[in-house]
Amino acid sequence: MTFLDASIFWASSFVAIAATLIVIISRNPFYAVLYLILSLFGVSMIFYTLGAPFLAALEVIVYAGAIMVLFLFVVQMLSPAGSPATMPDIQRPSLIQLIFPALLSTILVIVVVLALLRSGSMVGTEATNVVSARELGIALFTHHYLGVELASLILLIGIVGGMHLGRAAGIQDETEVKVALR
Amino acid sequence: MDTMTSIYPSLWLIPGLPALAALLIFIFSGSIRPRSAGWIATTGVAMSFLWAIFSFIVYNNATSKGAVFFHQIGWKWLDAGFVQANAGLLLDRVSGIFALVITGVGFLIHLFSTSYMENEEGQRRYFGFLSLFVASMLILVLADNAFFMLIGWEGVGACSFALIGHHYEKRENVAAALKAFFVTRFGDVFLILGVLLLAMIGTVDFTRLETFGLADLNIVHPVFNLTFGQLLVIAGLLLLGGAAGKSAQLPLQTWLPDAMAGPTPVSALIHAATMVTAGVYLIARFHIVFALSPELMMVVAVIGVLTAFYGATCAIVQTDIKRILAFSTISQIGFMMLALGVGAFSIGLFHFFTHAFFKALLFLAAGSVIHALHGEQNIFKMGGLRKELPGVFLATVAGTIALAGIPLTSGFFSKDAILWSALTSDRGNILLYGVGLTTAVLTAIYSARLIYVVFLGAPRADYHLHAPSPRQTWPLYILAVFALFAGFLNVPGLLHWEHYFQPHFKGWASEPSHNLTGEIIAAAVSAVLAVAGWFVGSVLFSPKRMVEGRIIPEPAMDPMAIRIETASPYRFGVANFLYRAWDFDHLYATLVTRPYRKISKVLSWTDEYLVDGIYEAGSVILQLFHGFFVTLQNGRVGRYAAVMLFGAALIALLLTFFGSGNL
Amino acid sequence: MLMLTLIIPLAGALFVLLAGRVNATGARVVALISTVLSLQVAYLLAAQARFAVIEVDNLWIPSFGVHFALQADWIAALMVLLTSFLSVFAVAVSWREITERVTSFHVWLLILQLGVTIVFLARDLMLFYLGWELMLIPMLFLIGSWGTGRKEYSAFKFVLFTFTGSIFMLSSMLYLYYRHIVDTGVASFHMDDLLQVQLSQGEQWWVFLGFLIGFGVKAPLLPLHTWLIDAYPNAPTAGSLMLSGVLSKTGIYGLFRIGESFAPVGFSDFRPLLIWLALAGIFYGAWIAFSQRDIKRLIAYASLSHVNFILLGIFIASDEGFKGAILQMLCHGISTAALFLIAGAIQHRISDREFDSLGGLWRIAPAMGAFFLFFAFASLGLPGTGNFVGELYITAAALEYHWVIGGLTAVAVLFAAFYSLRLFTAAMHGPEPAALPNFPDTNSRENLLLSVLAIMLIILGLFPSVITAPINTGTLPTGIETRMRNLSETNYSSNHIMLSHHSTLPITVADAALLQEAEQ
Amino acid sequence: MISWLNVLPEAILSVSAVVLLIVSTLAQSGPMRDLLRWISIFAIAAASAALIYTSGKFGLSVDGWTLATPFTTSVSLVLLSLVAWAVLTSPIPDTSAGEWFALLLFAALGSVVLARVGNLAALFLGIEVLSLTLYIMVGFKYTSRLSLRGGVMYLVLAGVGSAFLAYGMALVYAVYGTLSIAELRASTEGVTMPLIALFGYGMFLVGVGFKLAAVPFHMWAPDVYEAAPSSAAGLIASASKGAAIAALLPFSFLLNSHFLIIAALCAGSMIVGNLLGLRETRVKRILAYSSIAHVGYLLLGFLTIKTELPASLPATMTAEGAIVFYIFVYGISALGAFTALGAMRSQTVVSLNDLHGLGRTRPIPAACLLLFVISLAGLPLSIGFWGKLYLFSTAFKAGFLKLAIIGLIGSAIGLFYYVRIIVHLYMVSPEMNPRSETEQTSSFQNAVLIASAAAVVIFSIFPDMLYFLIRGIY
Amino acid sequence: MPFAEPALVVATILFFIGVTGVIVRRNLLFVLMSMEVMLNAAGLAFVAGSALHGEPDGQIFFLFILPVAAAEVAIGLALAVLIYRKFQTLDLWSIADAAGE
Repeated sequence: MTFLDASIFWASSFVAIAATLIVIISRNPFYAVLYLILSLFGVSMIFYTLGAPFLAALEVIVYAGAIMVLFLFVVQMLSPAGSPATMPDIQRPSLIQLIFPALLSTILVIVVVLALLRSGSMVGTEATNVVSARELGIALFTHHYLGVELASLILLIGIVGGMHLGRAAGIQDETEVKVALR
Repeated sequence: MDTMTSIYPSLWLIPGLPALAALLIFIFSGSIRPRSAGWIATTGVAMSFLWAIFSFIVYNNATSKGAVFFHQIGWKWLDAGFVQANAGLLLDRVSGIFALVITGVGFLIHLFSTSYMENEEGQRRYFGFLSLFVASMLILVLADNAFFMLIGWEGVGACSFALIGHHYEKRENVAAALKAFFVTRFGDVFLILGVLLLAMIGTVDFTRLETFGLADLNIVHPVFNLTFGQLLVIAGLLLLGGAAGKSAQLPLQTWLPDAMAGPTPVSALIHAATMVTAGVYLIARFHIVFALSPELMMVVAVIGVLTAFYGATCAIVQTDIKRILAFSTISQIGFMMLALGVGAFSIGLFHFFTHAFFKALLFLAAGSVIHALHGEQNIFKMGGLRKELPGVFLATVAGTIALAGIPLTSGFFSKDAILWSALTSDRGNILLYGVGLTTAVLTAIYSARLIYVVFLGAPRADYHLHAPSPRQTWPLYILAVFALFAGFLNVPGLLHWEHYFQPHFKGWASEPSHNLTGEIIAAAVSAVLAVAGWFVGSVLFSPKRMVEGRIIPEPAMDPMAIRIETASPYRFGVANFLYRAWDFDHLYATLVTRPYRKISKVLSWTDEYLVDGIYEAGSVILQLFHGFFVTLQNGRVGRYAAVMLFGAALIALLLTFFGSGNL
Repeated sequence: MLMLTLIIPLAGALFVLLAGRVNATGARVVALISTVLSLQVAYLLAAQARFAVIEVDNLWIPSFGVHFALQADWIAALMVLLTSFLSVFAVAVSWREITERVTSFHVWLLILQLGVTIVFLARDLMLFYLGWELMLIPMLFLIGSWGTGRKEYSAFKFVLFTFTGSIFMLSSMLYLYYRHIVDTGVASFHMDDLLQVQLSQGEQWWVFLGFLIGFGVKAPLLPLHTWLIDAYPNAPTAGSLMLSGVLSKTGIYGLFRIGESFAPVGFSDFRPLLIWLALAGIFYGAWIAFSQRDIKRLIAYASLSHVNFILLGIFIASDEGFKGAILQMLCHGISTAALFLIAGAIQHRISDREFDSLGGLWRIAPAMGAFFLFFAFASLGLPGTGNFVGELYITAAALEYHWVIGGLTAVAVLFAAFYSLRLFTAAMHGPEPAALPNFPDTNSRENLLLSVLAIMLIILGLFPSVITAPINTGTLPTGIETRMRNLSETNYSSNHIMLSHHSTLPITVADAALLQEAEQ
Repeated sequence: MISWLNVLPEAILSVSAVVLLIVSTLAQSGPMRDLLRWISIFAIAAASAALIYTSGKFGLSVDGWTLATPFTTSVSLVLLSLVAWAVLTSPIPDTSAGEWFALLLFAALGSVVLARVGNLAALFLGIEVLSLTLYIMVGFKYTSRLSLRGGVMYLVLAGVGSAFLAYGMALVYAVYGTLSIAELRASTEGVTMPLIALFGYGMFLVGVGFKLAAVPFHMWAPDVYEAAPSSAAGLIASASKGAAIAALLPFSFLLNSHFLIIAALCAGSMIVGNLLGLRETRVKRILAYSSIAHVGYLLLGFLTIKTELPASLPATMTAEGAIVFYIFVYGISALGAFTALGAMRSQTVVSLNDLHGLGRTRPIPAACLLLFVISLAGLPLSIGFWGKLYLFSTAFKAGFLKLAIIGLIGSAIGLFYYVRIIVHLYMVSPEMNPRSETEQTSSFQNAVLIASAAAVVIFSIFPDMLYFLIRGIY
Repeated sequence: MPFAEPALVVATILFFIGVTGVIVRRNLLFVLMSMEVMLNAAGLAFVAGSALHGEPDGQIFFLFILPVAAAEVAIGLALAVLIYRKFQTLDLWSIADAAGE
């Protein structure tokens, strides 16, 4: 445990939390996506400090690189006249709306913190090893291949869904389309 | 056990024949002519009469061989716990006399009705119920136990209801029918309780009633915690309640005057000769129960004499011919009760016997008059009918003098005997005698009033007379003969009525004194008073006075305009009070009828809104909850997620505070 | 025989469905044949059950301990007889009244009959409950589809009340089941098994309360009766007839066959309260009936009053009380059925049943008037009809139980007279209505039906022992059994104290004749 | 490679889904489209055969991902049969038929994975397979605004639910360091759970509760059910719910630590679910509320799992048995009700008034709906009665009297809205119906409806037969 | 690793920020983003758990969360596009209040 490690951890944690907070209160979807990407970077750094460098990479590549880009596309697509800041119906959540969920969330967070404090160290000796990509790969394809299979199917389902719903996206006049499904 | 009885006439035929007639009429009412109904009914009753005579003769022959009664058990009827009863018939002296009168008078009235009802509507219904009534009445008197008797007892009530309401198009007739049924039914509640009580502590089998006399009155009953003697008094009072209801005794007499709404022959048969004397029969039947306690007997006597007085006072001021007779009936049954109450059971029955004839006669005669006058019942609209209806007039005179107790008529013999017993029997006293005698005088007065106002003097209205047919007059003559001469049945040495009943009532009857001189003096007193009463009546209501319009008591309005529902037709308060029959109706309306209606309405409301309201309120509460939960469902994702978060927080808090402990 | 009582309605329902494809009359005829057949079977069953208890017992659902156990003792057989008897009438009265969806009407009717029959015969609690719930849906349809007035509301109310009640009943049953498993480790719903369960007093209270609510709703016991006031009047005639004639009996039957059997202590602890409740019900129903202005509502309240009479008998359940109650169950079934039949006939003719639009009908409908009068009298307990005997027995039992209760019971009889005759006079007496539509008298079918009912009542009134004599205490709850024996015995013994039966009696004519012959 | 055989059912289902997608490109229209239905049925049948073949032979397989005990096999079979039923009765959409049937097969796959779950990851992935499938199915009718709205609502909320699930699992994993349910069970035995694990399981229950639509995680149900096509709604109510409760079954050790929570969910569902339906006027929403209530009954059964029963009782009387039975009974009734409703009214919003007189104009689907509703209400002569009775008697056997009575009272309240459906269906004349036109159903669909309605009645007379069919076919 | 437990707390905070976002945001895009945050936070918690025990299962679980998140977003965004087309808005409140059909 070095100071560097600690400072990286705490700094990235702060970044992640702060960026996420901004995401949920921001008005501009464009900025929100960017802040979310920032938050994901923060989480990625935490992964790194937790000894999961492979996941840290994946986080950036898949989350930030793929999913968030998808978001950006859609934001772009749906923004009138290409300017997302002017989307009329996006409002910042008011304080009154925030109070109830924030209160409950705070309670829950406090419960978790208390629980962690009370239980002390959960594991006698904390492991210090870094799980490498190789280890991960071996575990994945020896013990968890069914999971891989299912995960791939989930993506397939996503594709099927996208395909079906996307079919409608290209059609302007819906009265021509008869989706006779009861 | 009764294989032997088959050699004796079957008693079942006596009620069976009229019942059969009624059944035929009802079943074929759609296909027979109205007139045939009358003949079927009359034939049924006539045959029943003949069979009753035959049975009675056979029975009397058997009594000479030592038998006490004639008992035929049909089948085991009731069988549960202490409620044990056969369906069986019993012919003895009491039921024999009753059966004879019922069938005999019944036959005459049926005959009369065939003419009286000739052009009326609903003849089949009329005769059906009339026959059914006779059958029920016969079961009432012939039943061998009190439970079976109840069939007849209620049966006659039901027929009475149907017949009073025969002309149901008028609401007041219906009201009268209902009143009659309800009041008697009120009495029946007591009767049923009394019978049940007796059955519980002893027996209500008429052949075994004597065993009451053998019981120890001081034993304490385990269920009621009262002594046997006390229980008997209670049972007797309950029976008396039933008897008072049926026999229109105080305080349940109010229904009888109203019951005159029925056709007149019905009044003659049911409300004069037979049904209303059922109470007399009941007490005579249960004489042992009554005789076992002097207090009970005194109650019977007092009620009887008071009712007699009450009826006579009311009769004096009535203007409706049938109401006069109705009050007279109340009064006369009061005399019978007086006789029973002083222990002169056989005399009571004797008065029933004579009364049946002369009162039936009077009613039928009144019916003839009403029939002839096309339904007019106000006596002040009559007058001078002697010339128009001579036969009816003569018959009525015979009836009224018997009613008034003019010497040597049947009424004289029976009433005098009652008064004598009231004076001299162990249970009698001078007070009873005095009131009885006063009543006798009043009786003579209103009897005379009836004759003078209705038949003598000049006609007071235009008549379009409708001459009675022979079928109407002959029954009158036959009854008149009995009314005049039936009294000789109780002349010592000739056919001694009291002696005949001696084996039945045995020592339970209280013998009046047999002091011959005293008897003669008393007879003379009553004879003189009866004649005097008649004289007073003839003076007060002489045709001359009537012509001058000086009617006593003095009316406050045109006498011809007096109607039944008129509240105060006279100048004098007392007269009005009497006219309104001592205001009993008003009293009961205030005390019973109106509150009952009110309670019923209030409860109805309560049920609809309060009791059901509880459930409705429950459903409203559920709906409120429903409303609360549904308002949460507004279709907004944020709200739904918030509820989820709330649930999660709840789970977290529960876990934090309760840990893994099970509650 | 037992199975036939169930198979015939079921098969009948199927055949009605088939026949309904042809035409409506076909459905009616098949339904009639089916009910008449089941009446015949029920008669044969009763004839056998009179002498011996008939039983069928098969394990039905082993995983659950449910037995297909039927038992017909005399009382059960009587109730089945009443059910099938009234079912015939239900079909017959609907002959002209029901013109829409005739097939389904009769199918529901037969299913209803099936359910009721199961209830009366079941010797297994779950089978009983099954039959109990089986009555719900048919009745829902009968009222809701073919009823009048606020029919859907009434149907709803009926179903919800009954079902809610039966929830409590089911809780009690399941509790018994649970206790039986705890005690013996064997799962069974068979009543004979569950009767072995020994419950503490507290448990019995709760169990009995559950049963009481379940059965009390159906009977109905005060204050669970409010559904009745809507359901009876608004049901079609056949529905009212089955509701009042049969379904209310299932509640009463369950109360003593199940409620008392399984929680005798609970029953006896609640008994004084229940007796007062029943008495209150008698008065309550009778008093309210008096001020009703709707024929069927009046009959409904009257029925409430009468049913509480029966309940009183059941609660007291001495020899007289129990016999009276059984007898009254039959007679009330018949007389109320007849009254509903007449009310239905009137309603069918003038589409109205308010007093205001009635009156003076006797003249134009003499036969109907005569029957109406007879059944009004029967309903007030006129001697000669079975109702009298039933009420007399119950009054006797009440008197024996306590003189106050006996006195009040006797007074209640009076109020029956008030509303019964008011009902009759309001409809039949009075001036003829000025503008009356065509009002035909009862036709020959109705005459036949009413005559049969009247004759039945008279037979029951004159020969009540036909019903009461074979009542065999062997199959009844022990509580009733002992009470029937004990109270009767105290009575007879008290009788012996008071009077000696063998004292010198007057001799009868027959005796005299014998004596004379002996002398000669 | 014995352990490979163990995933044969899953493999068959996924491979056939892919095959179906390929075939569908060739069979876009015409009679070939019926082929898709039969391929699906064939796939499900083959998967069932594989399930039966593998049942109990290999024990834990694939490192604890699936658990092929006889019990899980029977649960899987029940769920597969429900999906098969949906496949049989589902109308074939004009476009995207291949996708539709592929999605149904994916739903079957998810159900089987959940029924045989042996591992937290399998649980998560199974639920996700099922959920993603259902999002698409709910939003399948993309021309309908309501459908899209429901789809997106389900997507968001189910995402939140899955996140809760994953988060809870993560906390549990953080405590115990294992994903295997068996190991988790072993590690809780006789040990007090640390609060963080309690909390983790609590969040896990939130996720499962969401899938079950247990109160207070039920909010989505009415909107989604209403938006979804009938078959999809039926699947959400039956297979998805059944799979979720089946996935919960291995976690019976939670009854030691989370009894109160589960009991609260159970009682809340039974009461609130029934209360919600009380005055609802839209039929599909009524069925949704009813499904909430039924989750309560199922949870009541779940609560009793740990109870020791006397050894002399037949093995069939276990709580697990009651639950499986009920999954089938409720599933078939709910599916049937939705399908019968869809057969009469195809529009998205069906109000009670739209049902007026259908009992007369469409007697066959109406009668089927009647029977299914009776079964849902738990009235006799329907298997619903026995299902409910199994559950409640189990609760009584376990001594949970209060909960059982709450449930019974709840079902009494619930009767109100079931009866309302019946009343509107049968007791109002057709003239009162605001819509005169009705749908036409294929005779095939009718036949399936009639057959299953008949099964509802026939099995109610022989409930044990059904029970042994479910539990003892292999 | 020493940061495992703090990382759990961070994951928790992120998770509940995500929940709050889902609750308070009215725009579908933001709601979807919040959902991503939640899933991501769950993944973080798994990785923290994995670090705590030094074994790969948790990380593998994160690998499973990834495609799930991707698939959800894919379908979610597809729906978003359709909804925008239908309702001319992504405001979930307006969508909820809009008349059906």
